[in-house]
Amino acid sequence: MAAETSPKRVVQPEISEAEDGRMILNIGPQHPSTHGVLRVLAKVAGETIEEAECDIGYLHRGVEKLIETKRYYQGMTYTDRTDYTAAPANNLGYILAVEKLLGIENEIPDRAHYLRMIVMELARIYGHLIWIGTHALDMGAMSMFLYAFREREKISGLFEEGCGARLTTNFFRVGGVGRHDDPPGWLEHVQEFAETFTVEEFDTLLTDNELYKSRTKGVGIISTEDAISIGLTGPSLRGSGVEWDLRRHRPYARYNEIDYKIPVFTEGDVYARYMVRLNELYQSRSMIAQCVERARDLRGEPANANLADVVWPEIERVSGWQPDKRSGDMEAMINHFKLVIEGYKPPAGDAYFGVESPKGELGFYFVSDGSGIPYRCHIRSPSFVNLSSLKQLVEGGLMADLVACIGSIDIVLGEVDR
Amino acid sequence: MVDGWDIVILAIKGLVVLALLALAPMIFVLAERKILGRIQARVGPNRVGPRGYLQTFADAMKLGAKEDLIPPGGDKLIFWLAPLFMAVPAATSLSVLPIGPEVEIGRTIGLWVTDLNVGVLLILAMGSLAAYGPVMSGWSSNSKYAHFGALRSSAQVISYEISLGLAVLAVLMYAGSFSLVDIVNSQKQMWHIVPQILGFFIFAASAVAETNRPPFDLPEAETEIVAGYHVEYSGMRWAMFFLAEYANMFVASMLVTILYLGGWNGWTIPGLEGIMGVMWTLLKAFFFIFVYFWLRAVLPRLRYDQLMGFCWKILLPAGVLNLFLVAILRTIWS
Amino acid sequence: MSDLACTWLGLMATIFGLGTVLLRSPVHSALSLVMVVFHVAGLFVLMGAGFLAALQVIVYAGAIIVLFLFTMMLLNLEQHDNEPHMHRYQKWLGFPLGGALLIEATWIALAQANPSETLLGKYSPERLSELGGTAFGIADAMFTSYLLPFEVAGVLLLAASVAALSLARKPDEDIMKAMPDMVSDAAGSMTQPSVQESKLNQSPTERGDNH
Amino acid sequence: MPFGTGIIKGMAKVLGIGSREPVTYHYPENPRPVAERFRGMVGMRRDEVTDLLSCVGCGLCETACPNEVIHIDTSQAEDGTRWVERYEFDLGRCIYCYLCIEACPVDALQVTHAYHTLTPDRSELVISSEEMMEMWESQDRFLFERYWNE
Amino acid sequence: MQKGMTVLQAANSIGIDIPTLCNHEILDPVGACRMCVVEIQPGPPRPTASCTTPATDGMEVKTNTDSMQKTRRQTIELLLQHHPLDCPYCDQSGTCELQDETFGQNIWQSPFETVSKAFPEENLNEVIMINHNRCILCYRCVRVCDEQMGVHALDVAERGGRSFIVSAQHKFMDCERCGMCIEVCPVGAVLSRPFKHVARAFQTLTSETTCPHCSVGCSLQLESRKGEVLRARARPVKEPNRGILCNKGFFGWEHVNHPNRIHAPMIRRAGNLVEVGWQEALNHVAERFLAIAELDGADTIGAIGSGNLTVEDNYALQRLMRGSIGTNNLYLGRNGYEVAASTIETALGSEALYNNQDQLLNSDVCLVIGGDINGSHNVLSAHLKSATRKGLTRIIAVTRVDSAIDPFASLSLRIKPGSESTFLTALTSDADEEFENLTGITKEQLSEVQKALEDSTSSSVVWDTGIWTFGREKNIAAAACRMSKKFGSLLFPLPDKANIVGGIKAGMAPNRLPGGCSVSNQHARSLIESKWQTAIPSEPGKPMDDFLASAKAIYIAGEDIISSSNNPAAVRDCLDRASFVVVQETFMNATTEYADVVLPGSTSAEKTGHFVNFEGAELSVKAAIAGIGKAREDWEISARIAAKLGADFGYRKSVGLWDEFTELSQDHSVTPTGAIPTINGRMQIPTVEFPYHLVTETHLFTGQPDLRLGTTMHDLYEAAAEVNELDSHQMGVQDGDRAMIRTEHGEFELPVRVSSVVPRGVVFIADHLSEAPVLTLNHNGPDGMPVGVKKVVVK
Repeated sequence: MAAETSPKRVVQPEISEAEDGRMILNIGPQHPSTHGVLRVLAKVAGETIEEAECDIGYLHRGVEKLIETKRYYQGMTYTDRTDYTAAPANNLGYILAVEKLLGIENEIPDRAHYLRMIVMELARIYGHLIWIGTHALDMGAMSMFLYAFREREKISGLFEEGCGARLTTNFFRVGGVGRHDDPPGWLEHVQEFAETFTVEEFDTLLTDNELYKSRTKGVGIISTEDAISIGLTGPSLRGSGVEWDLRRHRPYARYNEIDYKIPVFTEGDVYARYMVRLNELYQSRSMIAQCVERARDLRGEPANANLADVVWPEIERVSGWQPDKRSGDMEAMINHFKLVIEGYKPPAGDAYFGVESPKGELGFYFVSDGSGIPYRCHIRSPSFVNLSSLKQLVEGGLMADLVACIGSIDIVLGEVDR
Repeated sequence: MVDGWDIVILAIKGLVVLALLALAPMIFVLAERKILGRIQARVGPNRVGPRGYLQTFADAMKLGAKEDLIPPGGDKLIFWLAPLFMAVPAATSLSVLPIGPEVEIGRTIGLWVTDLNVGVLLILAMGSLAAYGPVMSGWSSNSKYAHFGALRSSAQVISYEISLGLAVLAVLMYAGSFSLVDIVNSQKQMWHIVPQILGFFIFAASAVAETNRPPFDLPEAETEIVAGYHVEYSGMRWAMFFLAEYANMFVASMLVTILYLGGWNGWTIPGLEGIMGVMWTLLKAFFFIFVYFWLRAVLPRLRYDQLMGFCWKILLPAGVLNLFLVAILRTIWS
Repeated sequence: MSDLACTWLGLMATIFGLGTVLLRSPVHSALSLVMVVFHVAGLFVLMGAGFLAALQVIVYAGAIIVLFLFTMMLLNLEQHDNEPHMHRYQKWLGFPLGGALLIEATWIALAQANPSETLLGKYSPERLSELGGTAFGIADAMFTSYLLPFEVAGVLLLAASVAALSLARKPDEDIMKAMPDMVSDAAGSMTQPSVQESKLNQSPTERGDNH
Repeated sequence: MPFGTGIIKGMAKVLGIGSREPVTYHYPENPRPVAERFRGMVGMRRDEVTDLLSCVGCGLCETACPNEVIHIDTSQAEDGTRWVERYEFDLGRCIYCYLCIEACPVDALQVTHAYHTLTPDRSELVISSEEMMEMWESQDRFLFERYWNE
Repeated sequence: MQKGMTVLQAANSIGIDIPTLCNHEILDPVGACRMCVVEIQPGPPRPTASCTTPATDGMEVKTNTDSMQKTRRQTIELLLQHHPLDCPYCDQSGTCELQDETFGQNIWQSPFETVSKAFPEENLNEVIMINHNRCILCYRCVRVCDEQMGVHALDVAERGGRSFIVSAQHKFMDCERCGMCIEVCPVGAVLSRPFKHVARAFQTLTSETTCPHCSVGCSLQLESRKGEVLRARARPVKEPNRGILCNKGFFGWEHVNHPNRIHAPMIRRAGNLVEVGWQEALNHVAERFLAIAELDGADTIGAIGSGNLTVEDNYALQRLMRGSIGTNNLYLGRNGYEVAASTIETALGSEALYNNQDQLLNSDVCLVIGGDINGSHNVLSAHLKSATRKGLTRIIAVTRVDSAIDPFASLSLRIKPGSESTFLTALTSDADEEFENLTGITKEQLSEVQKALEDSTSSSVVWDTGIWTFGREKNIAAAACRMSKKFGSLLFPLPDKANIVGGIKAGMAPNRLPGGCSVSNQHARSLIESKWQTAIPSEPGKPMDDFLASAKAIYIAGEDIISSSNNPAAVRDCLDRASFVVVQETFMNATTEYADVVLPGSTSAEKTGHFVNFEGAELSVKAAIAGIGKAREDWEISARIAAKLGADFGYRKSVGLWDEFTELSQDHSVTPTGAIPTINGRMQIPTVEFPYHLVTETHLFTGQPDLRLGTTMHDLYEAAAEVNELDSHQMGVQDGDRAMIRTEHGEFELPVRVSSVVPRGVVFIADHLSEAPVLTLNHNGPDGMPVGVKKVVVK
């Protein structure tokens, strides 16, 4: 039969060339420096951008809706793919929100927390490195990109060693870290990385570089008030002089038990945001070292909570299964089965949990109807909020500033569109 | 008078220039990729041929085999002509560059195709013609990015032409001739860089800008306007832009060598002046080309207004100042 | 050989000259003009005036016609196709004036016993080689016998460019609106100090940054 | 600091980095060694006793998979036992989350270190249990070698 | 809290969950598993099973104390001690109640050393098997078979810890194959053989729908996966079936994904049906209809719907015909129910037609007349048995062959086929002399029935209208009406298809508009006309036979009118003569051979709509899978053709049609005239040549012809002429011999089976079997015909 023709809804950009004869330049969605498939419609007068408008949605995959069709443990695989530059940070946000929903926050063993923090801070470095690399590349300094990736590879290697995946980690499990307990030697390798990670290189190459400074200082200024009213979080907010860091101000895991500083710069320009991130690299490096020490002290303790209705049983107890002889544990088998096919069922209710991802406050909001599948999932993605400041940043600036500004707010389109 | 040998020698020289035009970019591209790779903690091309040395040949073949796209809505004739306007001036410039002293092989042969008495001017003229390629290609592509690139490029070329000219003028004052051979010969005692260090930097900066190379690569700034004026080109036509860029780089490097670094003047083994001269010239030129790569590896790009400001507010006054100083020096010393 | 070259160059210059006038696309016309300049430069070279040829290319082809092209491309002249190309009296003035020019030239050519000598003036090749090349010849002429006209011309040009700038700066001029700042940038962005530009001056001086 | 020192420092630094060994791995002749936990393509254990599939077709992997990668059809064998008629694994859809391996109650699905999915034909990415067992046995270069040498 | 509730029910009613294993909502409590233990104050200080303890006032019940939890955990741990590690391939895992309880009790590790039992799996019959290792001895299967189905095919052997479930008969369990034991089993002990290892229960999609097999309209869940219907389950517990199913509902779904389904539209070209695209087929149909309507008049066009289609399907078809083409020639196939219904309506009014099942089960006397409703409406029969068991009603079974309800009947009589109306008439008036001869029932027995009816405060008459289709449906309806007048009996004519009632209500009759109003009703017509924006003819359509004889274009949806006709040759002639025949079907059949266009319709598992059952209750049908191949829902096809004819219904989902239907259905209380037609025609007496009566009924293991193509149903019952053992001697045939079945109108060959349920003088041939074309035997309906059986000697 004839295919039903549904009326096509085309969203027209608000600005057009017809009005006053100014040229509209389509920057993106396929453009080298839009960090994905962002499309910026810029009304330009010569090189000056008079008006800019973002058009997003080119990478929309309906992650929230997908999560709403999957059991809780499956949903996490999609969070790897929102902010793919720092997947473990998303994993952690997801896991913590689900744990809050289940009401088991206090059951998580210390060691799991420290392992999570190690991975989280590695992810922060991971995310900031790709930011520094691409931002510098946008500015034309191409070597930075490769140096950043060189360091990033090492972290990829650490992720791979820890959980098996380099990019889309799916690292943690509700109740702990699942099977991804630290393998032998991993903590030592992390320690080694923390000792050899050379932030100073980036410092030398960009911080003092006159050309870089001239490109970034005084460009894309966003005032403290504007930053707060837009809802900026993370380094973008701290670059505008607000000391706000969820790790400190709404502590989770064991962040209140280690020492670190929160870098804050007041200028609110691209350079200040760069300096915040650069300093966070130093901070994360020292945090990793501290966490590794704690995790080592806790060796031998469990890394998963002892909750039969949430944590998957050890596979050895299940897979002792043989068709003829009975060596597995029936109870473990049944728990395993129920956990796989139905998943844990949080009580009806809702929970929000925000973590400090490399890009800002990454929050997961769940509504549970008591079944094994979330009734509603919402992701408060920092990139999306940060992107909404772009208009303010670039209007009145030059084309080249646009590139610097897009870079400076650190967006990942996977997270913006979700 | 002109005899048969002269024609043969001229033909050989012409062939050498043609070969240079074709080969130098290939070598430079490979060198650039290798050097950049090494600087960036990687190895660069390493697949085609031994250690990747034939990579550019493979690329050239690939480009030759690619489809030649002509964007709709553009001016086909001009789109077709634009790459020629890029490549021909570059090739012409090559023909007046002397790469070594006169040598005696049965007869006296200058290691240059032709020694024009207005050689410097010819190169400047060709350099100013380089504005046509971007303008024509950018306009005929019917693309906004290409248009941006074209405007940026021609503005940049015209502007930096002036500071370049001012710097060259100072050298000409010293050398007292437009002929490149004469200029080199005038540096037997002292390279021009010594009295004209300011002029050298002005010339070097302007040369980088003239060739649209980082950190002055605004016309083709990849992260801003994608590829600038040649964004719509493909295949061999694009290769001609590419070729012209590297040929221009070579010309600029040679020019720096000839104007400031004494050309083939340098320590030489008696009897081998010719070879040593060529070696010195190329060595100096290659060093300058290496500096090109080096800059590309490290520096962020300038912003457009900063670029123009740099030219008009710093280089131009400095050029005038340099001219003034050189004039005084010249007057005093002579 | 040189006769052949001369004929060829002259012929091509004429053809491209006609093209300049007759081609419908202004961009093509401008490019034809560039070709005319080249061929005329070639004629100069044939006459031994290499310096002049180079200057011709640098100044006309490299700067002036580029600006022509520039303006044409930016103004999108295609839309003026329907308008009459000529001024009302242009046609009626053009033919007589062109005819007068032709007659003049013919008259000069025929009136002199040795026309080439007349055309060469006082700077014959021998004289030029004596001076050390066409550059010296021109310099000699410019800074000795024609100093005053040269300086006057310089002052006039300066005045004209200042006038052009002040005209172009008029904010309510329609054409300025349609034309991006690029043109004035090309003409020299010093005329247009912007907020961003001032930062370039700051950054070098502001070396000891507060971070 | 005078103007340009930052640039010069940077240029010097870059030369310093350039003087070190490159970090490149020459893939594929000399690929990067992978960690023990590396999540490559999913393999399947061959049962030591029966020399057959060790999968019992319980469908847990199919259920746990968030991306509908696995398709299992089962039926009754003649003796009434469960018979896995078809086990298909679509590598083209796989996101390597390894939930299937965690879900397998009989350890039939196995970690392999194979990660080359080089093929000109998408349908070749749908691999059967036979190929999965082959992959588990050979551990690497499964789809890759087929096309690399051509 | 109602009186008589147990503690468990009381707790559940106020939302307190007490875990149970052996308890099931459709079964009586037994207290076998001890999962539901609670502490009761005042009372003995021990855990008490809440499922068997009646709730009383002042009871203080603690359900979740530590000691109770511990008891439950231990119960499960003990159950799991012997449980095999079968979860990976047990068909029940995912829906297993033992798993649920274990998981719910948060048991982490087994405290005992585990010991496996190693009984082999045992096949009880063709469809049911049992795995004793997994059994937790809750006796649900035994109880459901006994209590609900009244079959008692399962029992418990041995005692205590060694007890296990066995077939009550022999090793082979020859039961009704209703599958309820599979359904209620909490673990994977009693298993369905067709479903075994086919799919995992947790991967299937379920949809709640209504069974299409008979007019009870059982509510059930269909489980499907990857577009394939895998099995049915009797949940949730709902009217009208109250959580039980018969074998048709449970196993009769294999027709949905049968490979012989029609997958694409076809047009006959040069004598062959050629697959075409939908647009082409629909355009062709619309063009041809238009052309014929113009040439021969709309009166020569008509449509035949089916009781297998939903209300929406029939409604859409009649709207297409009435609205877009302008004809009232609409029929619902061979429709005995319609005759019976209009007889009752005229005599007693329309309220008398639809009575609630509850009224039937609670009436003092329930007279089951004629056909074996255990075969045709098994769930209703099970409910009757269950009600008898509880003492709610008394069954008087007056059937032609032995029936499974006989053991539950207080009086069970065998009646000669065709004499049912005589018997019923005799109940209300005096019996004449021929009575005993005709019916085979003595006058004493008759007066016993009369007495029982007279003594009762309420009584019901149940009969199956499918078995008297050709002419006698009016007689029995008239006789039943008289009974109703005399004894106040409620009448339960049971239609022979799931949605006959709905089909008539949808307006699929030549003289009725949607809702049941007469076509000549001006008010109803104008209402419909204003809704449809078109005029509809005011004249009723022709009778079906007249129409067929003069038809130029026929649209047949879901009905094999040749096989279901009493005169197939005549119908064949008619179809041959008609210039354009559209058949909308799911399977190729005799009628499709005459089709010019075949359109792939869908089965009830693929569509959404409503059925109306014998009670007049509207039951929703929901699609479990998308249409097979290019098959579309039948209403959609009609709607598309209407759109091609220029009148778009404007609905994308069937719910729009349903709303329109309910909006247009007018109350049409027919004033009863009280006129009961007289009974005419008598049963035919056997002769020497044809000495037996032929009985053709719906057997338990047969169903609607196109719904029984699946292998399971087909294998259960092989076509045969069932005869009494004594008769077989007389005929000179033995079990398994092939015999020629003859009447004066026709004959065919069939194997003979000696059966204990068939009384003397009767040859039983199940209806709806393609191997046994019983309809060819008589123009006026084969039922009760004198028939001869002669052994075929194989040469």
